[in-house]
Amino acid sequence: MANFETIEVTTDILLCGGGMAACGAAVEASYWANKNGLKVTLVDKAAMDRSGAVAMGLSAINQYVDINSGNNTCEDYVRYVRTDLMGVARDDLVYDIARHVDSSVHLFEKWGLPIWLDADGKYVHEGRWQLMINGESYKVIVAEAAKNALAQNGGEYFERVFITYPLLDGDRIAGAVGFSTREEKFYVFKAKAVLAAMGGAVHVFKPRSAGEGLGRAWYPPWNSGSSLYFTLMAGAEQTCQEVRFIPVRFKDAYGPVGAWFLLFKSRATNAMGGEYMVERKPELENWAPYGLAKPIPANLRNYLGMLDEFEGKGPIYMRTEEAIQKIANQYADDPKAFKKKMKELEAEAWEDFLDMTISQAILWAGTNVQPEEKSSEIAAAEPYFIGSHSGASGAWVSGPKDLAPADYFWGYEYMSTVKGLFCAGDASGASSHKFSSGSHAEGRAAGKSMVRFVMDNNTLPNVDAAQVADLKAKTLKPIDLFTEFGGKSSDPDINPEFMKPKMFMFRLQKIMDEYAAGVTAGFKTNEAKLNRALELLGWLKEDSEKLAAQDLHELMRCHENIQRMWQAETHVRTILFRQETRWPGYYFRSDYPTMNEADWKCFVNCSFKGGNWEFKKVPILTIVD
Amino acid sequence: MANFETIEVTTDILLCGGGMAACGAAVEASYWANKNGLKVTLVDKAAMDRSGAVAMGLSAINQYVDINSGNNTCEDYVRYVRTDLMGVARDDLVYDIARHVDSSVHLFEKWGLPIWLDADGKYVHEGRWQLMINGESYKVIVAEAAKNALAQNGGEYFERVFITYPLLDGDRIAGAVGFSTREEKFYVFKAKAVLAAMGGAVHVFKPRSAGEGLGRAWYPPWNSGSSLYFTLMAGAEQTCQEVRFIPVRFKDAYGPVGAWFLLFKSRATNAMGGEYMVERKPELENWAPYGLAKPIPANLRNYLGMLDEFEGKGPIYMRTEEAIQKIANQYADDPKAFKKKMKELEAEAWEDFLDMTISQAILWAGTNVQPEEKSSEIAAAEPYFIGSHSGASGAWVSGPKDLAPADYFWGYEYMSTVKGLFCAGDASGASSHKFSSGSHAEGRAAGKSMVRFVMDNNTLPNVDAAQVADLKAKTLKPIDLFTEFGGKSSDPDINPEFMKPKMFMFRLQKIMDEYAAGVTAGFKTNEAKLNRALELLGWLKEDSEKLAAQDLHELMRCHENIQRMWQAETHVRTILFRQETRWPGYYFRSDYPTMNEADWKCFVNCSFKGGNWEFKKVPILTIVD
Amino acid sequence: MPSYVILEKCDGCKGQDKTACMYICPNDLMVLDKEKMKAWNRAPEMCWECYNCVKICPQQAIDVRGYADFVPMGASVVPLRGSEDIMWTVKFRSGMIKRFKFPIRTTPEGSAKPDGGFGEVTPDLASQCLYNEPTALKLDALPTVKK
Amino acid sequence: MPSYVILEKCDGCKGQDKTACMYICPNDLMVLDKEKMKAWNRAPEMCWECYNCVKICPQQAIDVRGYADFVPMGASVVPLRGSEDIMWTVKFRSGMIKRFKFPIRTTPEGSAKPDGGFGEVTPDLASQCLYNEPTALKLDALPTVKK
Ligand SMILES: Cc1cc2c(cc1C)N(S(=O)(=O)O)[C@@H]1C(=O)NC(=O)N=C1N2C[C@H](O)[C@H](O)[C@H](O)COP(=O)(O)OP(=O)(O)OC[C@H]1O[C@@H](n2cnc3c(N)ncnc32)[C@H](O)[C@@H]1O
Ligand SMILES: Cc1cc2c(cc1C)N(S(=O)(=O)O)[C@@H]1C(=O)NC(=O)N=C1N2C[C@H](O)[C@H](O)[C@H](O)COP(=O)(O)OP(=O)(O)OC[C@H]1O[C@@H](n2cnc3c(N)ncnc32)[C@H](O)[C@@H]1O
Ligand SMILES: Nc1ncnc2c1ncn2[C@@H]1O[C@H](COP(=O)(O)O)[C@@H](O)[C@H]1O
Ligand SMILES: Nc1ncnc2c1ncn2[C@@H]1O[C@H](COP(=O)(O)O)[C@@H](O)[C@H]1O
Ligand SMILES: Nc1ncnc2c1ncn2[C@@H]1O[C@H](COP(=O)(O)O)[C@@H](O)[C@H]1O
Ligand code: SF4
Ligand code: SF4
Ligand code: SF4
Ligand code: SF4
Ligand code: NA
Repeated sequence: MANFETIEVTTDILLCGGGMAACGAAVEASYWANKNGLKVTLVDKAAMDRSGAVAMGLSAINQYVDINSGNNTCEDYVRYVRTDLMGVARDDLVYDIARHVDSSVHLFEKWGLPIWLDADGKYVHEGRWQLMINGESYKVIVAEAAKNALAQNGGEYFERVFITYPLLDGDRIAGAVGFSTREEKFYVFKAKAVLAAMGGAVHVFKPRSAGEGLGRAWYPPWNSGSSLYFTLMAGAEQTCQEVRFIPVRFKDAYGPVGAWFLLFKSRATNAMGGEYMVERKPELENWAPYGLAKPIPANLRNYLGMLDEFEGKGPIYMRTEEAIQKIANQYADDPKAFKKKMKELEAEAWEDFLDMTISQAILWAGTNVQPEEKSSEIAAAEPYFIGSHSGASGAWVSGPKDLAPADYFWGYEYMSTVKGLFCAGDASGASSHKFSSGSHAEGRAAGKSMVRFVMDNNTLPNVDAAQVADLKAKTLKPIDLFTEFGGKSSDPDINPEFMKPKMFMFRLQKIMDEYAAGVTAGFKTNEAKLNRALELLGWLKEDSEKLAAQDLHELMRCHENIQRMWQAETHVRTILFRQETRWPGYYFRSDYPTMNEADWKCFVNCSFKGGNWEFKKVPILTIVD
Repeated sequence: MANFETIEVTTDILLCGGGMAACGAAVEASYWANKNGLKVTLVDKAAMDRSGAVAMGLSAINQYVDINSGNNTCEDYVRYVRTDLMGVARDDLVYDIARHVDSSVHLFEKWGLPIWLDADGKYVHEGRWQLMINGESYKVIVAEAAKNALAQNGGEYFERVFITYPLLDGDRIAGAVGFSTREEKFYVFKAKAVLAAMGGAVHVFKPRSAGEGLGRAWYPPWNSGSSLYFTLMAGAEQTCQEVRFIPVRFKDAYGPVGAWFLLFKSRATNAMGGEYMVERKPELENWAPYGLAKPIPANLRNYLGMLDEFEGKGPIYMRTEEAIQKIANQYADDPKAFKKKMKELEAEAWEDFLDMTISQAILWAGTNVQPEEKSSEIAAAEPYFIGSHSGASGAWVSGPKDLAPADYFWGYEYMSTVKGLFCAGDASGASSHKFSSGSHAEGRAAGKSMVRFVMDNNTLPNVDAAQVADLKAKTLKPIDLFTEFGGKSSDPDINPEFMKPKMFMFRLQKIMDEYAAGVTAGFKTNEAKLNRALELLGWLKEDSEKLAAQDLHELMRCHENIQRMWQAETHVRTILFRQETRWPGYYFRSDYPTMNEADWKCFVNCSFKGGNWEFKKVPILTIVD
Repeated sequence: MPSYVILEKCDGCKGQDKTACMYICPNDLMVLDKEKMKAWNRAPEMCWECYNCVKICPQQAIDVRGYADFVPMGASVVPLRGSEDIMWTVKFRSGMIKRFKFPIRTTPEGSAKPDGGFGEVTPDLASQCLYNEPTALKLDALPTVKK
Repeated sequence: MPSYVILEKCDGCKGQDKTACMYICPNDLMVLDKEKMKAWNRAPEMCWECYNCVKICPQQAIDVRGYADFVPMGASVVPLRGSEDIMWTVKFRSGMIKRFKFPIRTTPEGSAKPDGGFGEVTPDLASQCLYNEPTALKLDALPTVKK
């Protein structure tokens, strides 16, 4: 076996991930840890300054409830989210995040994040729940506060350490293992409580660009389903693993549309000039009551546009020129004010991309597009797993004591069904629309809850040396395989004895694309296709034992793709179990093309234990009407 | 400029390409050249033994009219082809090839090709027009006869010389230029008559596999549209450039289906067990009279299956197990005979792939498929340009004196609208279903016609030195660009000053896939999409000036992709011009979803001259009723 | 596409163990070629064009050439990131140039106080309030529902 | 996938200028690394798995590993091509082995006579018959239509 030094780190609280949720957890947990003599340790595969989904920056904060203004309540937010998810959401979790999110936003502002202010010094709203920001350094700022909090605690953070497997002590979490992508070191983290906050998953489905543009998925290529894999392997129950997210975005470079639809109030029209949101309105009645709500759920907005695409009425254009002219025309009488407004709108339009999707700015420049003059195409992306956004996949976690129905409460909010294993952000399920700010808030709440758990369970779990040795061997196996067989073939990537991670990923993506309702399949699937996907994934899983790595970077790629594969299988099994089409626009079960409130208005939960999958329906219990 | 030696070769007859058609031409032209003191020269980008579409071998001869048996006439074949192409075909050309094809097949047999014989020593027919062969060495044998013929003539053949541009003397062809992919040599071929027989085009559209499986298109990755590019640049009129071919094949590895459908009489059924050819029969009435003919045109067979796919009823299975059992069951009473028949059928099934699509055999083995036990999926491939098969794209050529309507005759059969430039195989249009044997026969007929032309025009055209210098510079420019700028960037493939051919190809394929009715677009397009395609292709064409090559191999890749790009533009402009859906199953114009016999039962011809495209409708004149 | 290193400008971060670009790339793509003392992007097809390497490079030695498979050539988008602002220079394919300047933060680097200055408000581990709530919420009390 | 060279077996065609695999590949993929004296496939993703390099290699040093993006591992399909027959050994993922043998040609290599032995039948350049027709057609006359 490859000769990697083993580094043991013992801590009280282990935060896996360094994104929005983990940074929130670091801030809150460090405070309570200080008070209680505990140590907090954070592990990130990248550099916290620029890790996770917010690495590039963001141009909006998508969850701000603004309770203080009196305009909105947590109840309003719960109703919004539940409807947006076609009735399937955890009121208690959504409510809890909603009641904490405003303080995260206020913290961001204090830490230095420029939030747009209007003439009265009030936040500029993009939409009812969204705030405009100058967010280039959003993640830098949030990470800075987290690092400062850890420093105050005397805690540690490890960057460039990739978490591979959970450590367990019976039914309790005991830590995590991983390896450094910089030095030949294997890490063993022993802890009393562990937070999984390693984001969602991308590149499970085949992206729309196949060449060097492969990396230009909407969701960043570096989040590979670590949260799902880690919690699933620990035995944690999962929920809503069928609820992928398909964002409609500016075509090819995936620039955000929120500012255009909400702030600039742009229309989207098809090749014939028709407006699918108007022309196809009657279709929404088939999805009542959700289809009749305002705002129309994200998947149904997608769906109406897809119907145009299926009929060959695409492209669909974001009418940027029309929207900008309409706003500027309010100043039509004053040429100077008009010109100034136009300049302002132009800068806002470009900033929206430059803050978070610079590629889209390059694409505009490369095709000589000035948004005030020319429309741009929008299109549905491939599916992603991002439970913090408009998807819902993640672990099934306890709600807070004061909010959760009894069946949703087992002692510590955000704790999964595994003792001591907490989840936040994309890692926890059925609490969509938390976005960057809500994920941070949820992380904070989980951080406090973890300390509460540790104070009640203040013993270091037992870690079996054989378990560690086994996980070390599993972690390093790809290096060993390459060392053993690499010299046989003229090509380091082509060898009958092993598979390299890149081609493994292509194989996975093709299976999902074609059989599990990806782009090429028009987002459609059925029982026969799903069963074929499982057959193909079964072979892929066997072949994953033959993943090989030439260096530390490739070793990471191997493990990332194992995680993606499990995310894929979990997803396929869940959409197979749910015999219904509930989220048209995200996916269609052609064999069950309609919504079935009688049988399927429920969560689908699953777990993988002792080599067996278990699926069940779980009732939806509401706390807000 | 790169310092390539210029090699001048003067000949009477120049054959560009070394595939089925060129090999036929070599055999026939050499004979007449010998008699008349002329020299024949053949140029192939690869090794003739294994070049072109037949490089791997074939398991069937798809055109054998079998006139001698009295069962079929040339008239029968004309009716079959014309109907299969939804009424759009050149009777005179199809007839001419049909009357020569049997002699090509008889030659193949004499040369050593094993054609299956039945107990009576008669050819085994796969279908009415198709013969079963042991075709592993088909191309080796055909090339051997061609080389022997050239040797008898004292002619030459050049392998590993890639033809880039035609040489012209006013409105007459004067030769061709190209370069060696083995040595730094630029070739100038001067000739009195030139045959373009450089095959069809693949990788114009995005293939279904994006990783290393990219090369596994149905059509071989080495035919890049050289015929279209060469003849278009020479000013030759093109026809049927909208008539792409989409083969339905065994999924992923593209194994042939002909033997299964015709010889084994297999059914194809969908995920629900339904048979689209039966269930969707009424749809065929919308495409009468063609839809009501037997056999049902290839595009309509595709179409019915696609309707299942669009509705989410896929996968579609070739019921191999059922078909084999059905045949073997005729021997059910005799266990020994049954076993023998099963073994025989098994070997036939595997040979069908091993002779021509070995990948499909690997896929069967890799998924533990034994065809006598388990069905395999079939699926529509991406579009290709192969006028010799069930597509029809190619140059507009003169018919033979005794068959051609006056408007289709200008002196020499298979001569394009450019004096002295002949075309055969995939290079000539509107004469589909010639396949390997018919392409060879057409090459032979063209070979004779060329000698006739040279005897009537026995002067060496004038070749302007400036034209040659300019073409040399254009040919070598990619090398120069890399030499000048390659050192600036850390990555030989990423540089703001140039584009490498591989990414250029991805860009082209994405445009075609999404806007010109490729796989992702469900084979649908409309005017807005086609115009967007033209806008994007326009920029691509400008950027083609910046293609860069690191070595001779990449230089070839650069030129291949320039050719693909022009094939793409020609196709897009032609489907834009034809405001109709005539070949559903090949492509759909969503804005003109029906067939329009009144306005569009005609050829669409085009040419590119002096920087301008010209499009016109050309009447279909029949010679057989 | 993806980022590439302008060989002339890169000094390998003067041979430090950890170059700035290697330090920052969220996808672990940037590597230092120690023989040439130049950095390079080892897997451009996994690059998100997040520009973090571009923004951090002290030599401005990294540029991005828009993904070849859908961006026509000739455009460039170049940032210059200071401690308060970022300035973008956008060059169109047509040659047209636009410049934009946006604020990036309102406080000095490093100064973020974990409690945001709201202080320790609810030092009770059992409470549903987080430690600087409800003050940080700008509310008097944490909302809840009557069950 | 695509073809790869088994390093142990390849002898670089003994350093000849033109190796067998380079000579035959229709897509110009095989290249000889002259330092290592081993051949390699320079662009596996452009390989058609046509097996021509495999069949021609005198050392049986080339194998094909089914395209990774859709073929599960473990299978192999290995040809042995003689002058009259080809023998295929198909190994399934399951380990099962099947062998098939098929004829490839009925005549000695090199012997193909251009006229197929039908002779010079119609030596008239103006005729629509090709030079060995109508005999080679096994007909008395070339078919035509009455216009
Ligand atoms: C991808 C994306 C996301 C958004 C947006 C655009 C785009 C293009 N937009 S809009 O355009 O849609 O509008 C947003 C916007 O403007 N406003 C907003 O509030 N949120 C948006 N999001 C959503 C938020 O970004 C998202 O909700 C939160 O970031 C979720 O937070 P969290 O759950 O913590 O995930 P993370 O990605 O931030 O962090 C993950 C961390 O895990 C690390 N990691 C992962 N695997 C690991 C492993 N194996 N070992 C160790 N570490 C390991 C990562 O490095 C990272 O630190
Ligand atoms: C791709 C393919 C094709 C077929 C099939 C399966 C598959 C997978 N099947 S079934 O499964 O569908 O059934 C067939 C079958 O079983 N039976 C049959 O008769 N025909 C089949 N075809 C059709 C025939 O192959 C086809 O009709 C003929 O080959 C056409 O002949 P021709 O037009 O000569 O093309 P070519 O590909 O053979 O030769 C092209 C030559 O040009 C060279 N070349 C190309 N560019 C050049 C350049 N720039 N410079 C110099 N040389 C340059 C090539 O090297 C080659 O020599
Ligand atoms: N057309 C719309 N109607 C309502 N909400 C929208 C619309 N488009 C975007 N949003 C919301 O705006 C935010 C940002 O949008 P996006 O850029 O699509 O992620 C998210 O909260 C979306 O749910
Ligand atoms: N179902 C079918 N009906 C009629 N002809 C077919 C059918 N399938 C294949 N063919 C013909 O059989 C030959 C080989 O088929 P393919 O393998 O599809 O190229 C071609 O001539 C096809 O047109
Ligand atoms: N400094 C570098 N810059 C760009 N590409 C490189 C560099 N070093 C290696 N590569 C590429 O990375 C691949 C593997 O290289 P190596 O690790 O040197 O075998 C090859 O395709 C090289 O072209
Ligand atoms: S940060 Fe800049 S100077 Fe430093 S190694 Fe990277 S590219 Fe070179
Ligand atoms: S642009 Fe971003 S993803 Fe690409 S190399 Fe630079 S830091 Fe890495
Ligand atoms: S033909 Fe075989 S032995 Fe010769 S160079 Fe190629 S792989 Fe090596
Ligand atoms: S299998 Fe065919 S295409 Fe692939 S390298 Fe060998 S000869 Fe070339
Ligand atoms: Na912004």
